This record gives sequence, C-alpha cells and structure tokens, in this order.
Amino acid sequence: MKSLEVTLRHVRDDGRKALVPYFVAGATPDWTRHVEAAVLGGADAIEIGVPFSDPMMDGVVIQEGALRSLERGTTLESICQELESLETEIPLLAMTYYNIFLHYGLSRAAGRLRDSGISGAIVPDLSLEESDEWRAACDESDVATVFLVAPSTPTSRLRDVAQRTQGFLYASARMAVTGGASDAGEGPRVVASLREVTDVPVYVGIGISTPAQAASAASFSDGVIVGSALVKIILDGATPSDVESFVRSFRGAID
Amino acid sequence: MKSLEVTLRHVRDDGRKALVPYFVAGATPDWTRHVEAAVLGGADAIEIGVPFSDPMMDGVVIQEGALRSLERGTTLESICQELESLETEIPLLAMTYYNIFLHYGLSRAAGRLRDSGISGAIVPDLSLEESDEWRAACDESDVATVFLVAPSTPTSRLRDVAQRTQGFLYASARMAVTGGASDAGEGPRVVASLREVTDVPVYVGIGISTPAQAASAASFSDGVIVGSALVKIILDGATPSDVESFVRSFRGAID
Amino acid sequence: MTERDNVMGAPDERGHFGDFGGRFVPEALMPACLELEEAFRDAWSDADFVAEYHTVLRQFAGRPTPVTPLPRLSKRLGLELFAKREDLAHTGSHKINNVIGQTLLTKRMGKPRVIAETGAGQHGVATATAAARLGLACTVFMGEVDTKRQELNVFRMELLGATVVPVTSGSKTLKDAVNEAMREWVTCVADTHYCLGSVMGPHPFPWMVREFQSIIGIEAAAQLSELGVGTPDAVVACVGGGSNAAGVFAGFAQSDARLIGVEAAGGAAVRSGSPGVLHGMRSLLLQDEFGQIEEAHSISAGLDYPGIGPEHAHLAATQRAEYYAIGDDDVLSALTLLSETEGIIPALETAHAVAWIAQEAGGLLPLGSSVLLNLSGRGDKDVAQVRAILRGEA
Amino acid sequence: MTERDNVMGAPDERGHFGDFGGRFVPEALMPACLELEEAFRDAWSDADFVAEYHTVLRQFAGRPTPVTPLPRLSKRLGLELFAKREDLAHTGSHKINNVIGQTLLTKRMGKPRVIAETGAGQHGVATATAAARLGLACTVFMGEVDTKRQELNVFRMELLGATVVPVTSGSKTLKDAVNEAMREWVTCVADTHYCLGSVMGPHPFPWMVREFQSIIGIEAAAQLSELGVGTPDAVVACVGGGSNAAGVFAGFAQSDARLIGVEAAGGAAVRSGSPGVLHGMRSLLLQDEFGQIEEAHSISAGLDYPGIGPEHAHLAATQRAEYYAIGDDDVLSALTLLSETEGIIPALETAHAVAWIAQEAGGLLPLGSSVLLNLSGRGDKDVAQVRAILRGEA
Ligand SMILES: Cc1ncc(COP(=O)(O)O)c(C=O)c1O
Ligand SMILES: Cc1ncc(COP(=O)(O)O)c(C=O)c1O
Repeated sequence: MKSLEVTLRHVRDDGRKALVPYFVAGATPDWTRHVEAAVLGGADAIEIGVPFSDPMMDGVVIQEGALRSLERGTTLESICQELESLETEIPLLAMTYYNIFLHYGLSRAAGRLRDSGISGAIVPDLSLEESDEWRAACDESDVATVFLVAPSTPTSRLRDVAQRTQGFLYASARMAVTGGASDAGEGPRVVASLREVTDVPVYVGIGISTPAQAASAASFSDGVIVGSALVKIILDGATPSDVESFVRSFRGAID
Repeated sequence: MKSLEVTLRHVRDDGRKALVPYFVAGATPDWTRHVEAAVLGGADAIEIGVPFSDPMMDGVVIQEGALRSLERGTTLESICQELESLETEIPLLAMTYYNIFLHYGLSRAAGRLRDSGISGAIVPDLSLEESDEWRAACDESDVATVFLVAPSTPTSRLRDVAQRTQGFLYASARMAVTGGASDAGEGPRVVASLREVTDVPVYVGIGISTPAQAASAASFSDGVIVGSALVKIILDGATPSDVESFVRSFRGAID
Repeated sequence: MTERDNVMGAPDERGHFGDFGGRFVPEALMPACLELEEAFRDAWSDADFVAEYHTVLRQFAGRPTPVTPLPRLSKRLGLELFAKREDLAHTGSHKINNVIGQTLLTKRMGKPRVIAETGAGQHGVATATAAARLGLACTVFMGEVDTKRQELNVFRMELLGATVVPVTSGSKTLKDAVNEAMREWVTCVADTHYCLGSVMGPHPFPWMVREFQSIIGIEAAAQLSELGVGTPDAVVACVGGGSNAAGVFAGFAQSDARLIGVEAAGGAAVRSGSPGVLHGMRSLLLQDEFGQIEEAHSISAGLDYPGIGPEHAHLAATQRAEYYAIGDDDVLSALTLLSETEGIIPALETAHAVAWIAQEAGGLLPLGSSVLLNLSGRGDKDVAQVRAILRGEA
Repeated sequence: MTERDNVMGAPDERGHFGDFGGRFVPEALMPACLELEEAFRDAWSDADFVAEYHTVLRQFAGRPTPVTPLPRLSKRLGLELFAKREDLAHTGSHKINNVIGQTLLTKRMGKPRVIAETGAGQHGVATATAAARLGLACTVFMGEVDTKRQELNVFRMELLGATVVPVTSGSKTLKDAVNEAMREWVTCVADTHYCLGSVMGPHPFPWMVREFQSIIGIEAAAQLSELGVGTPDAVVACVGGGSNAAGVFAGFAQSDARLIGVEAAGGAAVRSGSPGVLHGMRSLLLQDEFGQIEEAHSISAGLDYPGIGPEHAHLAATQRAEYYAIGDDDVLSALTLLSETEGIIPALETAHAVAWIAQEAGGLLPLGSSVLLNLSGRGDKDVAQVRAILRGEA
C-alpha cells in the first residue's frame, strides 16, 4: 500500500471526512501561499493542478486558471521546485493530463513528484487500460495512482477501477467536466455501488461548490474534492486568508 | 421588281455610287431634320433604324442610340407617324430586328411601312430560311426585303441570298457588328464573289467611318452605307447642318 | 409513328419544334450555325464521339449522378419523392453535361477557343472547366451587374484560366451577356465556338443542348426502374432557358409521366410571355406591347431570363408539358425545407421546383403520387445571398 | 500471415496500431467508447448494416466517385496522373463517407443526437447533412476564430438544421473545438454520439473512421484496374487528421504502391512532432519541450491540426508510408496549376498533395511514375480566401 493510502485510510479510520481542495499551480504568483492557507483552513490533502494546454476534462474556470498559469511560464519542473519550499504534513497530489508526464518521462516524472513531496497523481485522461506503464513508474517512487469513476461507469468496471486505484477513488458526482453545479448529482448512487465492491476511501468531486453541497456529499462518502469554486475566488483575487476561510467554511460544513 | 430596286438600279445606271446614311429613328427629338439634312447632303437612300431592346448586330454606338430612342418612347408607330411629314424623293428603308415586325403583325407592319413612305426593309436577324412569311407580307405592300451577306457566307449561299434580295444586297465588309474600323476589311473579296452570281446592286457597309474608306468601298461596289460614324456625331450633338456637311463629305469622296 | 413517339424527337430540318425554334441570326453567323449543325449531326451519329462524351461524363464529371429517395420530405408532403442529383455533377449543376458535349465538339471542329455567356456564373464556370480540361482558350461574357453579385464565380472562372468580360450594355445581366457573346462570335466565328448554356438560341443549339442534357432523363428513367418505381406520376424541373428540364423530360417524353416545368414568376415566359424572336430563336418571350424585350426579375440569377427554349414553347403549346410559376417568397422556405429534411441544400433555381411540389402536394399532385424532382444544382453558390436575405440585408 | 498482409489491419484489442492509438479518455467516456466499439464491431460484421451504408453512399452521397485521368497535368509533369474524385461526393469532400457510417451507427445505437467538431466547416457541414437526412439533432463545435473565417459554412450548417456553438477557449480553433466537443460529450453521452471527423481520437474512432473511409481506396484500386493501370507507383494524399489518406491508403496497403502523406508544413506532426497523448490517442503531436500542445498554422483550416491519426504515426514508424510537408507558399500555385490544366479547383488541403507531386516529379517521383492523387475535396469553400490572398488582402 502506498503511503498516500496509508495516510488517507488513517483519516477515515479517525472518523474524519477528508477535505481536498484543488489548486491550479502557478495560476497566481503566490499560489503556494494559497496552498498553505488551505492547510491552515483544514484541508486533509491538496490537489496540485499542473496546467496543460488542452484540459479536456475541465470547465471554463480551471481552463482559465491553466491558461493564466501557462502564460506565467509554469512548467512541471517549476512547480516541483516551488513545492520543495512548502512546509506541510498533509499529502499532496498532482493532477494533470497524461501528456505532461509522458513528455517528461514517466519514471523521471514520478521520481520528480516524490522528490518534491507529492505522493499521488490523478490523470483524468489516463484510462485504466492504458495505465500500466505509468503505474509501474509510480511504483518505483511510491507515488499513488488515483483513478476516477463516473456515473456512467458500469458495475463490472467499478470493480476493476477500484482494484487498481491507490489512495482513494475519485467518484465524479455527475456527467460533467469540472465546474459548479446546483444539484446533488448522482454521487449517492455511484458511491453506493462502489461500497459494494471496495473498501478503498471514496471521495466525491465535480461540481461541489458550496459548503452545503460538500456536507451532503460527505454524508455518503469519505471525503470531498473542491475545485472550480476555489479556483474561481483565486482568479478573482482572493488573498491567502480568503482561501483559508473559504476552506474553513467547507471544513465546518463536513465535520 | 419592287419600286426600291427600280430606283436604285437607276442610280447605278446613271453611273452614280449610292450613298446610304443610317439613322436611329427617335434618338434625338429632331431626327427627321437630320434625315432631311442628309438628303440635302447628297444621300441616295436613307436607312431608318427602328430601335430594339436587344440589338444583337450592333456595336456600342448604335446600341446607345437605340437606348436613347427607346427612353424617349419611340415605337414603330411613332416613327411611321413622324415620317409621314417628311418630304423627300429618295427611298427610305427601315432597318430593325425581326421581333419588332413580328409583334406588330407582319402584313400590318409592311403596310404601315409603305404608308409612311418606306419602300424597303433590312432585318439583320432574319435569315433567308426564315424569311418566307415576311417576304410574302412585303410583297403585298411593295416593300423590298434587303438581305445581307458576310465575309463568312460561302459562295453557294451567296447565290441564294442574291436571288432573294430586293433593291440591293448589303455586303458586310467585315466579320463584325456595326461600328468603326480602321482597315478596309474583306469588302473587295465579298463583292467580287457576288459579281459572279448576281447583277443586283451591291452596297458595302459595316465599319465605313471616313470619306476615304467610303471612296475605297465605292470603287469596287455600287454604294456605301454609313452608320455608326454618323450616329456618333448625332449622339454627340450634331445639328442638321453638321449632318449635311458630314454626308456631303462622303458624297464628295465617292463621286 | 404515333404522335407520342415523336414527342421530343428531332426538330425539322430548319430547327423548328412546331411553331417555335428556327434560326434567326445575322447572315455572318449562318455558316457557323450550319457548320455546327453538320458537325453535331456527324458527331452524334459517330459511335466514337458518343463513347468519348460518355467516358468524359463518367470519368471527369461524375456521372451517373444518383437518384436519391427523399423519405423524410416524402412523408412530410404525402408523396413518394425522388431526386435526380445533378448537384453532384462536377461544378455543381447539370450545366457540365452540355459543356462537355460542346467542348468535345469544338475540338472536333478544330477550333481552339470557346466563348460563353453566363448569368450567375454556373454555365461560365462549367465552360471554363471543360475548356481548361481540353486546353481551349475561353472567354466568358457576364453582365456587369452579375459580375458584382457573383464575384466569387468570376474568380473561379479566372482560376480556371478563363477571361471574364463584364458586359455593360442594356440591363447588364444575362440577356445582354447573350447579346454580347453573339456580337463577339460574329468577329471570331472561324476559330471560336459559342458554347451556349441552355436549350435556346438558333438551331442547332436548342436541339443539341437538349441532346447533351438528355443523359439526365435517360439515366433517371433507368434508375427509377431499378428502384422499382417504374414511371413516376410526375417529373418536375425548374426552367430558366430550360436545359435541365429538357434533359430530364427527354427520358420520360414517351411515357405517361406528367412533365412539369417551374419558372420564376418574374421570368415566366410561358405564363406571361408571348411568341417572339430573340437570340436567334422564335419562342415565348416576355415583351412589352411594342415587342421590346422585358427584363426578367428573379431571386435566382439562373432563372433571370425573359425567354424559354423553343422546344418548351412547343411542349406547352401541345400540352405535353405543363408550366407553372413560383414567386421569390416561396423559394427560400423551399430551400430550407429540403435542407432540413434531407440534408441537401439546393440551388435557388432548383428550389423553385421544390416549392411547387410542396405547394401542390395534395393539389395538382394528388397525395401518394410518385414524383421525380430534377435537382439541377447545389445551393453553395447561393448561400451568401440567402443568408443576406434571411437577415434582412438584401 | 506475412507482415505486409497485416498492414492496415485492425488495431489490437485496446486500439493500438503499434506504439500508437489506444484510448486516453476520462473514465466518464470509457463506457461510451466501449459501447461504440462494440456497436461498430457488431454493425460492421452485419451484412444488412454494411449494405445500408453502401446504399446510402451510392444513392445519397454519389458514390462511387470516379477516378479521373489527368492528361494535361501528366504531360506537364512527366508523370501518369490519376485523381480519385472525392470532391464530387455530396457536400464536397470525403468527409461524408465517415459521417454516413457514423450517423447510421448512431441510429442503430438508438441515440437521437450527434455532436461534432469542425475546423473550416467541412466535417461540420457533412455531419449536419447526414443528421438532417436521418432526423438526428446535431450540434457542431467550431472555434470562434473559424466561425468568423468561415461564416458561410456556419450558415450552411444552420440551414441544415444544426446548432453551431462557437468555442472561445484556447486558440479558438479546431484543437479547441475537439476539446469542447469532448467536454460536451461527457455531459450527454447517454443519448448523444460524438461524430469525430478524422482518424483520430480514442479507439475505436481511428479504426472506425478509417474503415468508413476505406471505400475510397477500395473503389480506386478497382477503378485503376479497369483503366488498365493496375497498381500505381504511388498514392498521394494530404494529411490533416489523416482520414482521406487512410481511406485511400487502405485500398493499396497490401500492394507495392508507395503510400505518401502530405502534411502542411505548419502542422507537420510526422516531420516536426513527437509522441504524445492528446484527444484520446497516443500519436505524433506538435508540442513544446514541456509537452504543451502547440498550435498548428496552415493556410488550410482542414490541415490546421497539431496531431495526426495514430495509424499514420504507426505507418510512418514502420516506414510503410512516407510523409512530407508542403509550405503555404507552394499551395496556391498548385491550386492554380490543377485548375488551369484540368478544370478542377481543389480544396486548399488537397492542393498540398498536388504541390508535392508537382515538386517531386522527376525527384522523389521518377519521371513516368503512375500516381494516384486523392482529390479529397473541392476548392469552392476556399475561393474567397484564395482570392483575398492573391490580391494581397489577406
Ligand atoms: C442549378 C441551376 N438550375 C437551373 C438553371 C436554369 O437553367 P436551365 O433552365 O437551362 O436548366 C441554372 C442556370 O444557371 C442553374 O444554375
Ligand atoms: C478537403 C479536405 N481534405 C482533407 C482534410 C483533412 O482531413 P483528413 O486528413 O482527415 O482527411 C479536410 C478537413 O477538413 C478537408 O476538408
């Protein structure tokens, strides 16, 4: 079992719902301060979005964040360097599209992640079927590979994905790319099906933009991922303390 | 033999080269004065162009004359009425496209021409093959049908056309629509071929725009037709006396 | 031979279809018309020429064009509709059939150059295309008004190596382009063929162009049989000069099918015209009380002609074919209808035929009738115009 | 089975052509890709489906398109040239072959709607066309920049009843239209098929689209035999995503013919790209040193794509096919050359292949070679652009 999973199972075993905020690395100059503020606000893990030119699974907010970050010259390397100075105990996960790692070299990328304190990776366009090489590379460096499932995933396939995921399973609450949504989506059904096939922690994401939505999602899952709503306030100019209280409000709602 | 031909043969028998100026009837309000001036200037016959919307055999000058005339409301009827007041001994010929006569009614048209003093008609788009009805109508009214030949007309066909034409044969000096030209064209060859098959008077036209050209054409034919060059000075504002001296200059050249 | 057997046969030896047709041209052009007639008669009875014509149509122009069942529109209208797809022929309309025949004939006559008139530019583009293919020089006369309305077609002709001459006389549209082409032809008839674009003009053009277009109807009749339809109840085509209609009618002249030509209301020579002579033929023409030719007015440049081919005048007179007229207003909705239901954007010309079918389904076309629409051309050339009209910009 | 026998066979069960291909999509889309694969496998081995596909191609799309000998250009270049005339297919390019297959499959899967991406609009128009024919709803994603450059194609799609969504993300061109279509597909995959326009994307698209396009090569091989040419020395096609090239290559994969793909110099994924993952596939991509995808730049919108279909990457890697690049400057003169010598105005995309042939006659193409050019589309859509460029306005 990868360190990430060990840690996150502990969180669950402690009876705590995990809160995982998502950041677009490099979207603003002080992005690592935002990450630290989120930790202060009560995050259990952090998703570090590495910007890609063609973010096919992302809605307009995260696209905009990625664009700004790329325009600032952000690269996987620059992110890893900046993360080296970040002091935190909680797990960091890299989230990006496969081409970034592939181009960097898979083993080299996994090693670079580990060296900068990242213990997991979410690669939304890397299907289970194509993941052997990446998982092998991650294994060399104790980086966990987190897979997603969606409302469209059939039960037979849920089992396969659950078997391969490491750290947790990312359950999309809806058939949509990242971005706000007003309804609860299909989270309850998806999570219920997963419970039948796995005991890995299940976190719900995609479209969770308010503390109330987070509370509802946490009620049937092991944790929630908050992305676009957070990225939006940052793009709109939030200070680290704004971020801290934003995260705290979600923390309060799910505890 | 139609009266027109009797008259024109007399001209030839008198050793005189015929001069036939062309006018677009109605192109200017005082067009009949122009005609009278031409008679004074020494014309032997006059071609009265009845304007048609689609003058396929005419170049830009006569097109423009026809357009102006039509805009002034000219019709076959209006022309005939105006001609009734014209006092002249020399023959008048109507020149127009077949649709004008067809639409007026062939017999009625021929009768109307005769009644207004017109003794011949030139219909450039009426081929020999299609001319039976029109010639029959003309026969009822002693109107002569003048045919054209062109440099492209083969010898066998020259004979047919010469046999049918009445009054004279209109020999096109060149393969062109009406309008000025600088060279002598193929007039000599065409006329020479005609001499072999007919003794009907042969007049040369198309592109004769200077007295010198007229003199040259008259040297091998029985007469010349002067169209665009004359219409041009009229459209440019010539007075009746301008017309008279214009015609006189041609008269002088061919005598 | 019964009368029906002779429907759409050859004209008499002077080119008459009943009271219409003939050869009303300046003497300067008579030898060319006679030479052309002889060359055509000779070529058309020469198996090698006919084979070459068919080979070029097949290999170059994309024939046979298919007959397409139109199931969704059929259902909408309560008819059994089929479309003969001339829109799929090279350059986008039936015009190519004729110019391939005429340019091959030009080569055979040993002439190195063709001239043509064009309205919207379809016939001009087709002629420039066939001329490029054979290495013939090509000059196209086009009304100045049309060169401006159809800039891109002017450029297409130029890309194909043709020279486009804007015609500034008269109404500066199609009718005047014909006049100007005739005037030009007089000057160069020895080495130039006038490639006329429809079943009009002096004999042998109306007959020859119909023969070159009859491939449409011959193919369609065979294709409908293959589809199990047999003879359709009606064959419907738009009519400008009448070449696509004549071409498709030719395949059904001896059958029981009703032959229906649809003119533009503003250029309806059969409905609003009277007999007269223009452009070398005796036919039905729009003209005023003095015999002056009137300008046609139609949303579609290809139907913007004040006359109709003489054979159509004869088919109308003998009632073998019926002619109706459709106004501009109904044309746009017909264009949209066919586009949305069947995925085929027709030319504005063709849309007249569609409009008539849509209007008469259950009327002059009893429900359940089988109908062959001659889809004479594609609408791509018209899309900018239609857009401007629908947006109220034109 | 020798190695050659397997060239252009089916990919492995996960959709790999050698090192390329596969299925790199969000989990949300995996079931749709799997379902599609199954539906395609099932349909493609169902004689009724295959027959229907062929019937629609024949009756509606105008297949077979001819192979046209190009005698005048052949003489000019010292080659023996033939063109496979996809420009004559309905809507003006090979794109219709693919969308007919995919829309029939959509119906078979019981989905009432399709979405598509488009660059210049050719695939969008083709999809809107096939959707209209079957009564499917249709939404087309098109970069905002392209909607402005190609206003008339937007309007054509609208006439056909489709909704066009301008894409404002990223470079606002084709690449981003694909991203946006994928994003949309995630939200509606249950009732919507994503009708991808080239041999790209996740398995089974590259394979399926190639199968639907292979009709080009299959027909061409038979037609060349009929013409007595047999196997040509070379088969040349332009390559954007690579669907027309794959389609024509498929008919000659097992032969001795050289297979030659011509990319736009500004979008030359084989010459200037490197392996990567984008739009669901592993292939050759234009990318910077960090793996960010670069924008392609080409005079022709249809080649303005930074990737290439995975099977082409494999054909390049195994050297079964050769890939070259042609710059914008040579494209216009090639377009003019074909127009003037043969009377066919090609699409700008196609003109790349023409330019390469003209450039390499006597070079990489020895004099006397027999060459099949895949004439993927007609140039009408490009005429306004070409005119503006030649006049120095663009
Ligand atoms: C598509 C199309 N249909 C019809 C016509 C009308 O000509 P015709 O009546 O000779 O077929 C034209 C003329 O340009 C045309 O382009
Ligand atoms: C005429 C034409 N050819 C080629 C292409 C390139 O696509 P592909 O490489 O998939 O054939 C396009 C794309 O729009 C096209 O319109």
